[in-house]
Amino acid sequence: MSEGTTKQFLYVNRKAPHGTVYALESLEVVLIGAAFEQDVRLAFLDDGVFQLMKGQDTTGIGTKNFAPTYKALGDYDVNKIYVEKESLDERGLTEDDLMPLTYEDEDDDWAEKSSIKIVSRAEMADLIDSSDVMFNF
Amino acid sequence: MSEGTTKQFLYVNRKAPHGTVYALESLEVVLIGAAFEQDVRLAFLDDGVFQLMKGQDTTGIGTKNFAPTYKALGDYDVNKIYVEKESLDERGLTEDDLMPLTYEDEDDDWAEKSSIKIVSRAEMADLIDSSDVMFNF
Amino acid sequence: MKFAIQINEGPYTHEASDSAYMFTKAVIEGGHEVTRVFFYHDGVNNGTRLTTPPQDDRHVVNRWAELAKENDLDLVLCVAAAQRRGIADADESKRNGKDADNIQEGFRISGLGQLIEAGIQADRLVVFGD
Amino acid sequence: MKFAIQINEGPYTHEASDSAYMFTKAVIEGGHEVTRVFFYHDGVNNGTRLTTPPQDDRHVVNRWAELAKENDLDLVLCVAAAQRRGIADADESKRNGKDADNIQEGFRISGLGQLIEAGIQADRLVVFGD
Amino acid sequence: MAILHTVNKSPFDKNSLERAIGCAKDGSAVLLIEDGVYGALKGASSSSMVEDAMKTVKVYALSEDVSARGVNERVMDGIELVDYAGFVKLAADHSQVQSWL
Amino acid sequence: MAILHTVNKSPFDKNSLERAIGCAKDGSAVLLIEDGVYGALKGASSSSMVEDAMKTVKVYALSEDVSARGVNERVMDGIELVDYAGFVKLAADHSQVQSWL
Repeated sequence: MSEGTTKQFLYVNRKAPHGTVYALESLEVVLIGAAFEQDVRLAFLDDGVFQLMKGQDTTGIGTKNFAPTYKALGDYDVNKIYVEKESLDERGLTEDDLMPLTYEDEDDDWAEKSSIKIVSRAEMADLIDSSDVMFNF
Repeated sequence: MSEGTTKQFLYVNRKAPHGTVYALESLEVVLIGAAFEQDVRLAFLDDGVFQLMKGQDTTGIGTKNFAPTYKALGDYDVNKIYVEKESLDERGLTEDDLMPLTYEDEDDDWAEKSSIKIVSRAEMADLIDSSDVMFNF
Repeated sequence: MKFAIQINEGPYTHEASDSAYMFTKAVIEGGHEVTRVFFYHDGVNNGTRLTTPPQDDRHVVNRWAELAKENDLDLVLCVAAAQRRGIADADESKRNGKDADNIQEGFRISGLGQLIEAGIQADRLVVFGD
Repeated sequence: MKFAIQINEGPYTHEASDSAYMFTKAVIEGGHEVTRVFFYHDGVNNGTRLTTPPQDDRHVVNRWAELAKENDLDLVLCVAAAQRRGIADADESKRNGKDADNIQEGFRISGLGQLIEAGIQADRLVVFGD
Repeated sequence: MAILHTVNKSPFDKNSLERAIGCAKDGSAVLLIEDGVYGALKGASSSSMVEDAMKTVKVYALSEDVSARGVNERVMDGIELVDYAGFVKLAADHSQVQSWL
Repeated sequence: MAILHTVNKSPFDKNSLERAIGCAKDGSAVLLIEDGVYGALKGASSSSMVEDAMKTVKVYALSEDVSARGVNERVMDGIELVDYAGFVKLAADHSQVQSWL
């Protein structure tokens, strides 16, 4: 593939936040990567779905609370966020437990739309299969 | 507990060898610890049972093969080695798959005896419960 | 009561060093004694003075050093682990023919015997790691 | 074919750096190109020249540096990860007011953009870690 | 005095919680810390295992880690939240601490 | 071209192998490396999951890691051993490499 073309990027987020640094680092790469104008998709599966939980408050553990940053992803044109349903189910969670992540659709008179799409494990497999580069976190 | 007394040491080995350094480090601590004249017991459970597999050969991965060192434990008076049966079963292993580890019993005319005792999960729980210090690897 | 603390992971990747720090502080505030903090495996990476975390983040290394200074803690880096991971004091650096050292003041490098001794002397050995 | 390699773990604790080294060597021997080796998270700890492993053990850091020299590899340490973990070159050390640096010759420090660029330019990005 | 078992791994990722429970004798305690606090979730695939354990073992979760992860409202009934001072007290009140890393 | 999935964790310790298999579409490949090679064991609690997967997915194990762990004799039929050169070839012959860390 030549350098001028656009690649399908997939950020694969499988780790819980706070216990390890990977969730924070993934956000960092996504934000920096937004400048590279690739086709960016974010996948949250396994314990990665916990990254999007509402109401995270890291005051007690003394680390930076990066959860609000997810809400800024829409402003960076990162609005294809796939969350695996089986992973939510296993953890007793539903989409209502996750932070609402939205973007303004320029093709639809800047209507505010949800960036989150709940997908099945089979769709997650398709997503991985159709990506050019996977960044694993 | 005053410093003069003897403590029940338990080395809890739960990690597979080679993928991480913990198995090697545990051996190191056991050998150094032998000089401290405490009552030493080694527990192998979960993937820790793989540490005692026969026929390990690390030539291909370029690391030191420390498996033969387990056979020297008897010479350091480390001869209480407990391997959890449920962990072996889950992995399709039996005691025959493990290196024979032996010691010479000074109370029995230096007869060569096996250091390995296969124990149940319940006995493993008792072992942990009756220890004064657990070193976790 | 006497507590010994063992830390198996370096700063920032795992929560282990943060948890150990907060636990150690709570032990002291609870009126107990911390006989030793032993940094083992990747844990030795807590003892380098070359870290520069972002301004808005905690400084894991300095935080340990300050807690040690205020409470006269014994922060020990395992020597074998430190050698493999490039943590050296002036002596180690000289002995191994290196042109620099990187240990943070407040930490010292010593052998695994210090961990075993800690296990014997302390009433509780609490391990933090991955 | 162009390969980029990412390494998330430091030397000696996890097999990741060993596996990555052997894979990188095999890529080169297979007639392919290694466009970049990116050391991320604890992986930056592969780039310190202060390590002194036991005589009978492999020298993970030197092995990378030699492979890079022989094959003109681009070994990049993530700057943000390096700052948090105390890996510094002369420039970084000076900028952050440190009195020493510890980077091994053959490695360079740069930003996360280098990882993204590697992902774009390479045909395969292969990650080794915990 | 019985043992205090600490678990710092998510039960959906690793087997540490299952192992800690398997080795926790009647009357001992399990403290969930770091990513281990996800083991406190109700309505999850791990919940029935933890509920069963709670018949013979006391289960705690570290409040600082629970809050960090935003799961306060989802902690199952019967699990007691403790802060770091409580963690120290638990460690002191039990015979020894076994960390299931 | 399908994906090459690599797994470096023991299936008795973590869920990586299960996840890799769950996301491995028909015709793709799974390569077991490092502690992941324990997933190649026959007669283990993980064996039936791997056997099932092998109906639609090709499974490989890295010979250097298999030998290091002394499990050569216990690798189940149908799993092909490859060396590092083979690993590179698999990576080149598939569309991309997904590492289930």
